[in-house]
Amino acid sequence: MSERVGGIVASFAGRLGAFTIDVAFEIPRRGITALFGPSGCGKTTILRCIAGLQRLEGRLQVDGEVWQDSARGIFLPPHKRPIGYVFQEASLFPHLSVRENLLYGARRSGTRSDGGRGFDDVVELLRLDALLERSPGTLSGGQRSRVAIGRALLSRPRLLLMDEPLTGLDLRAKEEILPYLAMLHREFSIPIVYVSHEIAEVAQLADHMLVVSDGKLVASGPTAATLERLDLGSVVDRFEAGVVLTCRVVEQLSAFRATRLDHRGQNLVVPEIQVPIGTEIRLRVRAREVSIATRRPEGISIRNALEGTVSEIVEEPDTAYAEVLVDVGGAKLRARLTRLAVHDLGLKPGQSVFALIKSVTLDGTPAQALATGVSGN
Amino acid sequence: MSERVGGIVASFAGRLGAFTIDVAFEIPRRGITALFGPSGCGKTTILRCIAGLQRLEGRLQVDGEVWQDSARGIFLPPHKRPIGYVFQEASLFPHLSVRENLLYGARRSGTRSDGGRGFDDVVELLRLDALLERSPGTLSGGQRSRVAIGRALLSRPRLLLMDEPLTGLDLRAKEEILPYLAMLHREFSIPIVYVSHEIAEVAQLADHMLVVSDGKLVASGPTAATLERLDLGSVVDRFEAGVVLTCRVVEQLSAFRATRLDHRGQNLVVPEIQVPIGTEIRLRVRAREVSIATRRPEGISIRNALEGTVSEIVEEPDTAYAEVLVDVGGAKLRARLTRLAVHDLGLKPGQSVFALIKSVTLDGTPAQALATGVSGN
Amino acid sequence: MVESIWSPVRLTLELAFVTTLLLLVVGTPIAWWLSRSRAPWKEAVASVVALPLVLPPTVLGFYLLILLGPNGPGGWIAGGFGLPSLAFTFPGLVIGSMVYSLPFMVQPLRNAFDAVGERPLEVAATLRASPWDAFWSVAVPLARPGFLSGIILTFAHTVGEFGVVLMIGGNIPGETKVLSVALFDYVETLQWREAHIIAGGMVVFSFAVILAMSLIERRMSRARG
Amino acid sequence: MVESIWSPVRLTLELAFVTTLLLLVVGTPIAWWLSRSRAPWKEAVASVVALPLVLPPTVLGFYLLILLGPNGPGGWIAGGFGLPSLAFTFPGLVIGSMVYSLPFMVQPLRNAFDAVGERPLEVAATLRASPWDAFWSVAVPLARPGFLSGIILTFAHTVGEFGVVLMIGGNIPGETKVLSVALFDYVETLQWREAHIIAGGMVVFSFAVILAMSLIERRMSRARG
Amino acid sequence: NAQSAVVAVSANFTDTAKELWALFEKETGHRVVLSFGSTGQLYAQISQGAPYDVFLAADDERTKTAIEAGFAVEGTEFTYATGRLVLYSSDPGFVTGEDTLRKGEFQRLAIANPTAAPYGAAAIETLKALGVYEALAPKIVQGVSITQVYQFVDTGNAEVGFVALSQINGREKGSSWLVPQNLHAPIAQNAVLLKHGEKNPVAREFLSFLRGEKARAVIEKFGYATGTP
Ligand SMILES: Nc1ncnc2c1ncn2[C@@H]1O[C@H](COP(=O)(O)OP(=O)(O)OP(=O)(O)O)[C@@H](O)[C@H]1O
Ligand SMILES: Nc1ncnc2c1ncn2[C@@H]1O[C@H](COP(=O)(O)OP(=O)(O)OP(=O)(O)O)[C@@H](O)[C@H]1O
Ligand SMILES: [Mg+2]
Ligand SMILES: [Mg+2]
Repeated sequence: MSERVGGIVASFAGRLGAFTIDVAFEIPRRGITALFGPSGCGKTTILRCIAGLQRLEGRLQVDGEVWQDSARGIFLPPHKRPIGYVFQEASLFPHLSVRENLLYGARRSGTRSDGGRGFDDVVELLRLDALLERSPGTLSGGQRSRVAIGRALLSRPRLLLMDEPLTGLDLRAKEEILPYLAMLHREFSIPIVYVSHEIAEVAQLADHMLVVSDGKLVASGPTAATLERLDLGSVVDRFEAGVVLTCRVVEQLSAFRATRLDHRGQNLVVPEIQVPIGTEIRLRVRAREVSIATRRPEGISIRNALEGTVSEIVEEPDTAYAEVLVDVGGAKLRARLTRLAVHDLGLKPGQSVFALIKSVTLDGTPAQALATGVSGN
Repeated sequence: MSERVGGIVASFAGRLGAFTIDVAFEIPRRGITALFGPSGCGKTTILRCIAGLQRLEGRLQVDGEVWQDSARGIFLPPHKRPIGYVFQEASLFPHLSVRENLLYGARRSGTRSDGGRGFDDVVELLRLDALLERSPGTLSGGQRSRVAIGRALLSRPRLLLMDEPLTGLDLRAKEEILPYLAMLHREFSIPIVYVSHEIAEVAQLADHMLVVSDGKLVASGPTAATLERLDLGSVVDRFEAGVVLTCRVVEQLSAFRATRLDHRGQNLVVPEIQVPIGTEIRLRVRAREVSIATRRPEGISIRNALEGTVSEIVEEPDTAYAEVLVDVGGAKLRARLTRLAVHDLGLKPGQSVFALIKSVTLDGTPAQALATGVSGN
Repeated sequence: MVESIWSPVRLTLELAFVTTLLLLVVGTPIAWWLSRSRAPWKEAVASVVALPLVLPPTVLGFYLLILLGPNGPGGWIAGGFGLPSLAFTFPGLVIGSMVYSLPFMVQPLRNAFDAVGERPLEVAATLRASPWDAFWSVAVPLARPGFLSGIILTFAHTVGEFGVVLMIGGNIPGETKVLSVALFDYVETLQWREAHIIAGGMVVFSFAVILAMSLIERRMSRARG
Repeated sequence: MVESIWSPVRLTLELAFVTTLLLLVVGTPIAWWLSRSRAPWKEAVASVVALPLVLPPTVLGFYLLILLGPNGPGGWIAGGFGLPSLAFTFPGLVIGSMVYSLPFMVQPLRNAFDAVGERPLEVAATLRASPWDAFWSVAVPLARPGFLSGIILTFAHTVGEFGVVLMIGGNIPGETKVLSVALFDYVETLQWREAHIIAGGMVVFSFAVILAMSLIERRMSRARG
Repeated sequence: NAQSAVVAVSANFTDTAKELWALFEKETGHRVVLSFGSTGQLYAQISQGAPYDVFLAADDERTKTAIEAGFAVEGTEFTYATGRLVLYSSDPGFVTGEDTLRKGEFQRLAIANPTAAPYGAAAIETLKALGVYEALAPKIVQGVSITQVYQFVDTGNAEVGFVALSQINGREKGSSWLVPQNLHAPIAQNAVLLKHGEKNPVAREFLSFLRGEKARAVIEKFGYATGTP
C-alpha cells in the first residue's frame, strides 16, 4: 500500500459480438476516477478488463506492476489482482448468509479490524446489522447492493472497481456511503474507479473522469477540466455542466456553521467545512446554479457574488437557453440563463458583471462536507 | 379501457420473515403514483401484492373489479391481471432473443400497432433496433433495463407497475422515457405505480405519492401536497423538498422560446410550453432553487420574483441551513437559505419579501416540456 | 446373421424410442410436481421414484411379470384386448422399460426445473401467460439441459437394458427379442465374433445418437448464449 | 438363511458406499471439465461417458472380464498383488460398478455445474479466491442438488446392479457375493419367499437411505432459501 | 397358429437347438420359434402365462415342478440330453487329468452356481468324489451359468473350470479332461410339453422329433450323451 509512482496505465482493444472497444487511458494513483458514458458504451467491459474477468488484447499496469501485456503474454489471473469489485448486479452468493458473504473476501485477504475497514465499521456504515444472518434471497434490492459494497470493501482492495454501486439506494444511504468512499481513498490511498450515469454523483465524488462513448474514449482528465469543456454537451447532460473553483479557507463562522473562503481576492461563504484555516479546497459550481447581475445586488439571500467579465455568450439553438462564460480572475465560471434574461440585461462580451452563486458542491476533498451539496445562499 | 370510477383501493398486511407490512391506500384512476421510501421499506413487496405475485392477507380492488379479497377467498391469479410489471432486476428470458422477449407479452395480449404502443414505436423510443436479434446475456445493464420496460409496455397493460425502471439508465434515456410514460398515462389513461428513490424523478412524473417507511404508509396524497409537508424531512431528502404552484399560460414569447404564466396575479416566465393560452399547468419549485430578496431586485438574470410574506422560519439544528416559508397569494413557497443569510437580511415572520425562483420543473403535464427541468433564469 | 439382425435392431430402436417418448410424457409432470409442490411428503415420492433402480433387473422383471401377468392388473388390462397378459408383448416391454428407467428421466428433469427458479414464471405471469402456457414457453425451454440428460440416460439405458426386458419379453423373435437379448444370445453361445460386431454397432450407433443430440442442444443454447 | 444373509448385505453396502464415494471423486472433475472446457471435442467425451449404459450389463461384464483379466491392464495391476486378475476381487467389483454407474454421476453433476454459471466464480475471483478455492467454496455448494441426484442414482444403481457384478464377481461368499446375486439365486431356484423378503428389505432400506439424503439436502438448502 | 410352436430353450442348449430347429423345419415344413433364457427365468415366465408350448430345461427338476404346479402336461416329460462335465483350461497342456485337481497348482477354479445349475452341482460332486473339495473350496469362483464359467476360463481370469463338453466341442484350443460319468449324478436335461401347447400338434411333433434318431445324432454331435428315455 506504499505510495508508488504510476497509477493505472491501460489500453484495451477487442470485439464483443458487433461491439468494438478500443481505449487507452491513464488513471493517476491518487483519486477517484469516474467512468462515465451512456448505456452500452463499454463501461462495464472496461472494468472487467481491469479486473481480469474479460480478456481482451491490451496492456494494463497498476502501480508499476504489469497485470496484463498481451504482447508479452502476461496476464495476471483475477484472483491475484488485489482489487475490490462491485458488480452492476449485486451478485451475492446465494448459499451464504449475509455475514458469510461479507466475510468471504475478508477471510481470503486477511482483513482484521484495521482503521475504517474493519467488519464492524463496514456493517455499521452500510446498516447491515439486522441483516447479518439473513439469506441473500430474502433481501430487498437496495439491501443486496449494500451487502455487495460491503463485501468488496472488506476484501482489502488496493484498487476499488465499482459498477454503479449506488443505483437502487436511497439518498440517505448514498449520502452516507459517498463520503466513506472519499475517506477510503484519502486515508488508505485506495484508488477508486467508479462507473456512474449520474453526473451529480460524478461531480461530487470524482477527481478524474473518463468519458466513454461507443467503445471509444472521448474525453479524460481532471473532473473540473473535463466538465469545463463545452463540447461534451451531447454526453454530459448540459444542465449539469459546471466548473471547479480552487479556494482557500480564511475564516470559520461557527455561529452560522459557515466558512468564509477566498477565491483570487474575492470572498465566498459556504456551509461549514471543518478544516484548518489556509487549507485549499475545490468547489464545483454548476452552470444552472449561477445567475448574473449587472450591478452588485443587495438585500438578497444569495451571499456569493463574484465580480467578473463576460467572455463569451453561447446561445443554444431551438431552446430558451444561453450559456454565459464569466471570467473571474482567470477562472471561467459558466452561467446558464434564459435567452430572455440575456436580452433583458443586454449582456455583451466584455461587460463587467456579478456572478451570483446559489450553491456550490465541494469537489473531492475534504470529506466531512462531501456528503451534501453545499448551498451558498 | 373505459374510464370507470374507482382506481385502486388496496390493503395488505402480513409478514416476511421478521419484516411486517401493513398498508392501506387508495390510488386514483387517473395519474402516475410514486411509491417512495428508503431501501427495504416494502415497496417491492407492495408492488408484488398488487401484481398477485405475493399473496398476503388483504383486499385489492382495481377499477371496481375485486382482484383480491382474503375475507371472501377471492384471489385473481397474476396472469389474469391486466398489468405490466417492470421488475427491479431486468429478469429477461435468457432463452429468447430481445425481439422474442418484447413479443412475449405482446402476443399474449393481442397488441397490434395501436397508437403509441405499437412494437415499432416502443423499439424506437427505447432505442432497441440494433439489439433485436441479440440474446439477453450479451446486453449491458442499461440495455437490459430498456428491454424490460419495452416488454411490459407491449403487454397492453391496464395498470403499469414499475420497480425502479430507470436506474441504470443515462439521463438522455431517462429524458426520453419519462415523457412517454406521462403520455401513456394521459392518452390511454393507464395508471402507473412507480417505485423510485429519486425525488427528482418522482416530482417530475408523479401526480400522487405513497410514502412508505418500514412497512407502514407514512404519507400519501397528491405529490404537491405531500412534498409541501415539512415533516417528511427524514424520508424525503430535504434538499429536494419543494412545492407545486398552479399557473395559467397567458402569453407565448416565441422569439425567446419562452412562455409567460400567471400565478394568482403575478407573472412568471418559463421556457416555452407549447400549450394553448389559458391552459392550467403545475410548476414544481424546489426549496433549493428559491432565494429571497427584501426588495424587488433589478439588473439580475433571475426573471421570476414573486411577492409574498414570510410565514415561518425553521432553522435546522446543527446545520448551516434554515427553511423559510413564504406565503404567495395563499400558496406556500419554501426557500432553503443559509442561516447566515437569514441573519444578514434580518428575516422575520410577517415580513414582506420577494421569492426569487431560479428554475422550475413542470409537474405532471403537459408532456412536451416534461423531459427537462425548466429554468426560469 | 445379416437378415436375422434387423428384426432385433428395429425392435430395439422402437423400444428405446417409445420408452423415451412415453417417459418424457410421464416423467415431466412428475418432475414438475416434485419441483414445485410444497407437500411435506413430496420427498417420499421422490425417493419412491428412485426405487426401481434398487432391485436387480431380473428381480424387478419378475415382479413386473407378476403385475403384468394374468393375475395382476396388467392381465386385467390385457383382457380388454383379448390377451391373457401384458407380459411377452411389446406394450409389456415398454411398461417394464419405463418403470426401470423412470428415475433417469425424473431426476435430471426435477433438478433442471428447480434451477429455473420462480422468477421467470413470475415474469411470464405478469405477461399474461397462464401457468400452462408459462410451463411450455418458459420452464421447458429453460430446463432443456435436464431434458437432454433425461433423454440420453433413458435412451441409452433402454438400449442396453436387458434383465427386465428378457424377463418380461421372453425373447420372442420379432416381437420381444431386442438387440441386447440377441447380443446376450451370442455371448451365451460363445459366438464372440458376432457379439463383438453387435456390441460395436450398438456402441457406435448410440455414440452417434447421443453426440448428435448433445450438439443440437448446445447449438440451440449457444444461439441464445 | 438369517446368518448367511448378513455377509451379502454387508458386502452390498460396502460396494455401494465405496463405488459412490469413488465415483464422486472421479466424476466430479470429469463433470467440471465437461461444464467448463471449451474444447470442441468435449461433447464427444460427454457422449462416451454415457456409453457404458448402452451395453447390456452381462456383455459389458464380459468386456470387463477381458480388461481385468491376465491379458488386460487389470491383470497387470493385479500382478502387483500376486493375483492373476482383478476379477473375483472386491476392487474388481468396484471398478466394474464404477464404469457402469459413471453416467449417473457425471450427467447430473455436469448439469448442476452448468447451472451455476460464470458469475459466482467471477465474484469469487475478485474476492481473492483461487480457482481451486472457488470451486470448493462456491461451485460445489451451489451444485448440491446435482450431487444429491448423482449420489442417489449411483447408490441405488449399485445396490441393484447385477449383471456386471455377477459377471466379474464370481459369487465368492464374503468377498464378492452381493445381495443382488443372492436374490438372483433365490429367484432362479424358485425360492420365492426368500426372494420376497430380500427384495422387500432392499427396497425399504434404500427408500430410507434415499429419503434421508433428500431431506438433509432440502433442509440445508432451505436454511439458505 | 396351429402350424407353429414356441419352444423355450435353456440357454446352454442354444447352439444345438438352432441346428435341430433348422432340421425340423426343413423336414416338417412347420414353423418353430425358439426362445432362450436361463432355466429359472423360463420357469418364472411359464408360471406367469408365457406363451410357450415346449420347455427344454437344463435340468430335470424344473420340468417336474412344472408338472406338479400344473403348467405342463403329465406324462410328456423325458430326458432329451445328458450333459458331460469337462475340466477345461484355455492353456494348452495345463489340464492333464484328475491330477490337475489333486495338485491344485492354480489360484482359481470356476464352477457354475451349484444351487441353480446342474453342472455346478455335478462339479461339486466330482470334487468331493476325488476328495479334493476341502482343499480347493477357497479357490472356487462361481459363474451364474455354465456359459459364464466358460468365459471366466476362456479370458484367463480363472485358470481352470468345469464346463460342459458341448461348449468346447469343436474348439481347437486349450486342454481338457472329460470327467467320468461315475463321479457325479447324471446331468439330465428334460423336456416337457406345456399346457399352452397341449393342443398344438406342432409342439407334440417337435417333441417326438427330438426323440428321433436324427435329432439324437445332432445332440450327440454337440457333446451330449443321449440315453433311451
Ligand atoms: N457477447 C456480446 N455480443 C455482442 N455485444 C456485446 C456482447 N457483450 C457486450 N456487448 C455489447 O458491448 C457493449 C458494451 O457493454 P457494457 O456492458 O460494457 O456497457 P456499459 O457501458 O456497462 O452499459 P450500461 O451502462 O448499460 O451497463 C454493449 O453495447 C453490449 O451490447
Ligand atoms: N423472506 C423474507 N424474510 C425476511 N425478510 C424479508 C423477506 N423478504 C423480504 N424481506 C424484507 O422485507 C423488506 C421489504 O422488502 P422489499 O423488497 O419490499 O423492499 P423495497 O422497499 O423494495 O427495498 P429496495 O428499495 O431496497 O428494493 C426488506 O427489509 C426485506 O429485507
Ligand atoms: Mg454496465
Ligand atoms: Mg425493491
